[in-house]
Amino acid sequence: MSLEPQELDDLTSKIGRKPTPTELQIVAAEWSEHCSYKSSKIHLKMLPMKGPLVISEKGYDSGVLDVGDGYVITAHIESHNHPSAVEPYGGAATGVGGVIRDILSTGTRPIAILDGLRFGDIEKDLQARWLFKNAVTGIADYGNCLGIPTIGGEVEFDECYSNYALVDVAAIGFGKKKDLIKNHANRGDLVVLLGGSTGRDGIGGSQFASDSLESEDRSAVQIPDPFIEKLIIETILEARNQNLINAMKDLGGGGLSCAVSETADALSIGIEMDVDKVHTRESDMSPDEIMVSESQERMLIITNNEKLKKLEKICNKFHVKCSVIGHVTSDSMMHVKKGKKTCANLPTTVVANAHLLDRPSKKPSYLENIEQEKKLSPISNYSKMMMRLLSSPNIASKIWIYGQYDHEVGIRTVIKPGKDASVLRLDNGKFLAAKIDGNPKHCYINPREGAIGCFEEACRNVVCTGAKPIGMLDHLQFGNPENPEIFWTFLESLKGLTDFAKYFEIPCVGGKVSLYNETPSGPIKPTPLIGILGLIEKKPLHSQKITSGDYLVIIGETKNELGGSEYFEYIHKFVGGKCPIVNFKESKTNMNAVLDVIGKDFLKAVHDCSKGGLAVAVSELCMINQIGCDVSLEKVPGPKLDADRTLFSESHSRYLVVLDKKNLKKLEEYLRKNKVSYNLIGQFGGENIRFSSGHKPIIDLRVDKAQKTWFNSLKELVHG
Amino acid sequence: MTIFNVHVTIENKSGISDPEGETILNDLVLKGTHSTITGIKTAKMLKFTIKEKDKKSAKHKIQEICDELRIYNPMVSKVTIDVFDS
Amino acid sequence: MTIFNVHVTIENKSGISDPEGETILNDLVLKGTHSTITGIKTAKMLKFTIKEKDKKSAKHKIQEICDELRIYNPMVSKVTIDVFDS
Amino acid sequence: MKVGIIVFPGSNCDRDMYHVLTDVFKLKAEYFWHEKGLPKNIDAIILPGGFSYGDRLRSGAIAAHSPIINDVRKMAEKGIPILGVCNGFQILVEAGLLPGALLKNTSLNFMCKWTNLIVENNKTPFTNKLKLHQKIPIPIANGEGRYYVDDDTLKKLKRTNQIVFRYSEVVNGSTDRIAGVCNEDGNVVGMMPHPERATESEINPIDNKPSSLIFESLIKTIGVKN
Ligand SMILES: Nc1ncnc2c1ncn2[C@@H]1O[C@H](COP(=O)(O)OP(=O)(O)O)[C@@H](O)[C@H]1O
Ligand SMILES: [Mg+2]
Repeated sequence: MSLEPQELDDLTSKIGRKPTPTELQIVAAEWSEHCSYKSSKIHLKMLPMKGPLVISEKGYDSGVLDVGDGYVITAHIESHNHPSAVEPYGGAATGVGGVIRDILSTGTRPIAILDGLRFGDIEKDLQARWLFKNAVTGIADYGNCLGIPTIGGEVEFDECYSNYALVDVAAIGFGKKKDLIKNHANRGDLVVLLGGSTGRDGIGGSQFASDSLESEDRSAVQIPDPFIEKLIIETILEARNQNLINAMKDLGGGGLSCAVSETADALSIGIEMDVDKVHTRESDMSPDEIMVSESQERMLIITNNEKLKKLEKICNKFHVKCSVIGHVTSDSMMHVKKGKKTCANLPTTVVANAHLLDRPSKKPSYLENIEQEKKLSPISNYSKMMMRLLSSPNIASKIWIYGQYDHEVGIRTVIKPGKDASVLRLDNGKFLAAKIDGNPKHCYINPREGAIGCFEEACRNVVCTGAKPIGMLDHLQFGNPENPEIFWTFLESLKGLTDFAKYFEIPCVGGKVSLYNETPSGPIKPTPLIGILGLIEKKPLHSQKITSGDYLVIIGETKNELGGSEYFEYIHKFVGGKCPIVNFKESKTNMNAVLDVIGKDFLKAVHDCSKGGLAVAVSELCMINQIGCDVSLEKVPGPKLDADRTLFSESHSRYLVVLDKKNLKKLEEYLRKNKVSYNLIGQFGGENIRFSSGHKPIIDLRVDKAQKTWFNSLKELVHG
Repeated sequence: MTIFNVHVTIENKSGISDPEGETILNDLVLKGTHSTITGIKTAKMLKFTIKEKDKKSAKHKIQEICDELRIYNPMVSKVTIDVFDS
Repeated sequence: MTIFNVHVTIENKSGISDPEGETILNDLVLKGTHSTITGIKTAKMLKFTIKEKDKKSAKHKIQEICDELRIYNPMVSKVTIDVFDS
Repeated sequence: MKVGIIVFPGSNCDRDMYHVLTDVFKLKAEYFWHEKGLPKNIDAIILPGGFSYGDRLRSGAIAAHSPIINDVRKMAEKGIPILGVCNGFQILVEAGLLPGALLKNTSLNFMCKWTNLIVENNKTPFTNKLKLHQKIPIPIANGEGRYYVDDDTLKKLKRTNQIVFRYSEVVNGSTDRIAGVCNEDGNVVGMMPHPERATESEINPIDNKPSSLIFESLIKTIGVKN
């Protein structure tokens, strides 16, 4: 690990002397992109972070939202991309562990996990398949063992991730507002390191995450230990109940270096610590190694002499090791000793605040002609093509994934994965919906509109359950920020998200930036990922079984927006065209309309149109309910389009609504009055999914055959 | 062609922790009265039956399969391949 | 007292299916690339480090632990114990 | 009447079970940490699901050596109703309180899904309000849930009416589709599926009645008076 030459100069001038080797290691860890956000920090400020429900407290690693009646939820998102790309099982598993500790550090119990996954083309690429399979097992083994349900997520395969992997994990916590840890510390308080022992594994991890992936020689492998993590969770929550924790921080990237310096800086205190007091796995570790080791499953706690005994008692009960490694001072210095000898003594503000960069940006040249469409080769048999689309890894059912995750433990999961968002019940009688979404294919073609689209999609998904979006998490994943063209795509995405968040008054409650995501053949496509939390005051919309005769109504307009669609990319192998653009006003009108109508309690099901467009969304309703449907494409609202465009355009702000015939009047009355664009486009019944255009049949599929293909193809692909 | 038994042992590289071994040692073995045990490491074994012309080519073949099927990840684990007459 | 390494191999008794071994085998056989492989069985290994006066008592001690602490489930598995000088 | 819920390091369905016993069925319940002993005045014992000791070695294998298991054994001999769910079942099997073994699912994966049980023995303290061959929709969530017994034991289990639940379809490769068994006396029952995840209509999208009867059977057995 090392600092850039100008950073070394900067450090030297700030402390007025040559740094010691240990100091260099500490600062290099903390000033890495991963820990310091040096490329992104000045820009992230544009995101709206406040709102009537947001509770902000110094030193929190997760966002906190007040959900009423004295309860809060907490949320955070993290990624573990570089480690997962070389060791998918351990990388993904420790990714879960890391974000769970963020939730824990506010003093709330983690109650749900969501995962966002990206790999290369698993149809052709064995390496991608291996990464996918093992990352899913890693998440399953870790989350299942903790007894925290993984309630949903998303996954996408794209050649831009060949030989690479993005593994994002979001977590949600729940607790009483009065139990939140109010981070504070006084001189003389004790600094305690609790959890697994510190070893050589994961040394240099955060630096690793800030480099491009090239060399094979990585010591950054981390071995997951979900059993210790589970014990830590119970230990901490019991300690919280007994009010034994003054301040707390999880150890993540940068290990002790970051945890100690950031805690001290946030609380405006100093910390003096002794590396000899740290419980280590190997006896001969150097101070530098101890300070930057990223061994998992560790927490830093500030407590005091009185409380220590009780804390130790709890640790003993759970067989969790804890060591007093230092104490709080008032000099705002981070003083690291080995026995009597000083190894590092640095002002915490210097360590915790890297020099922030304002990197140059420039519109990428590839975008010049990206919207131009090529001539598509004609499709001779749409039904056959549709079957192929249903079996494509990006469209096929994700049951092979969420079926391996215990999504019910905790018995809160009222709406389970498999549809749009999942929903949890809360102790105050309300419900929380959550979903994460991304779409690098759209974001590649238009980084700004693509990012907004991910945001809207995640909102749509929670809205389909009857939830109002109350908070957003963003995870911004891009290539090398030193490349101005890449940095431009980062800024564009960020600006788009900011605009949408402000317009809809959805505060950003947490986020993460992951840069330097480069594969051997270049940067990944821009991959922002958006998580949305939605609150339901009364009750969620539980889909009812669709029966013969039920009506299908679409809300929202279908436009000529096929750029980055599955239809273009998977069927026509064409990357380009116009990416779907969210019209904010229309988006809001439709969202509010759907929420209002759900509240009236006469809908049977609501599903949004996303990947694969109208054709896939309708088919999903049919396949899940094992019933056919007749859809007339000419009735679909929007500009007049060719049948294939109406079928597969991925325009946003569209919802499919299913209802009993007798309720149509009520629905229409409401929608007309509120000037919502909608139409009755089909009726359920029979055994075939049929799309026709002016009585000309376009697609005709047997539901059972479609269902079998859609349901099993991912599993068959993975198991060969 | 002769039949050989090939044992492939997969274990974490040294320096990489083995939480399962530690739990078995601390929470099971040392809780009893078995203090002469000082360490436990877990490993996974695959026992192949293979028809090859000699031991060398059997071993070679198995190594190839382990790499190709990614039976282990060289980042974390090492393998030992032992060939026996059947 | 001497330090010994004792390897305990736990595997299914014959007659009890081993889906994992079968899956790996099918991956190979179905793909038709490695037809010289005729069987794969998986096993789990625990490598004990033990201080005992000689090999015999090391083996004896480990056998005792395996039985008493049910390191293996005799209903489905069998163990093989091999002692090595460390 | 008090139900003891035994908590091992890594148990993770203990709180769910507590909620269902107390909030849904209005029973008194108390947690017991595995290193402690059990008091005499316990009327029933439940070993909840989870990953005791991280499922290391084999699921349930290490927890089966916990000190509290000695007390559980004594209670079992006294005829006190004991239910092991999922990991609790695995522990009871490893402790020798129930016959058989639980092996890795044939899919080799963890499986979380809803399935149907068929009641095969409605004479146990946990099934006496169910009808013979009644169907119960219920979720499973396990990686090592494949119940195994050899042919002789299977014959014996059938003869002594120790098979309590079967899956209605092949789920994970269990011998004879067995999902739950009891000891010879019938007071110790183990099952892989999670009844506590299926008793509330909010959570159970299908039909909440049948699995509630598992708890109502217990109430019938031990009485409700507090
Ligand atoms: N990686 C994953 N982990 C868990 N659940 C997933 C994952 N990917 C998809 N799912 C689940 O599958 C369902 C469909 O997901 P997705 O196709 O992303 O839906 P949508 O198009 O509505 O965003 C959702 O319930 C989602 O939570
Ligand atoms: Mg959706």
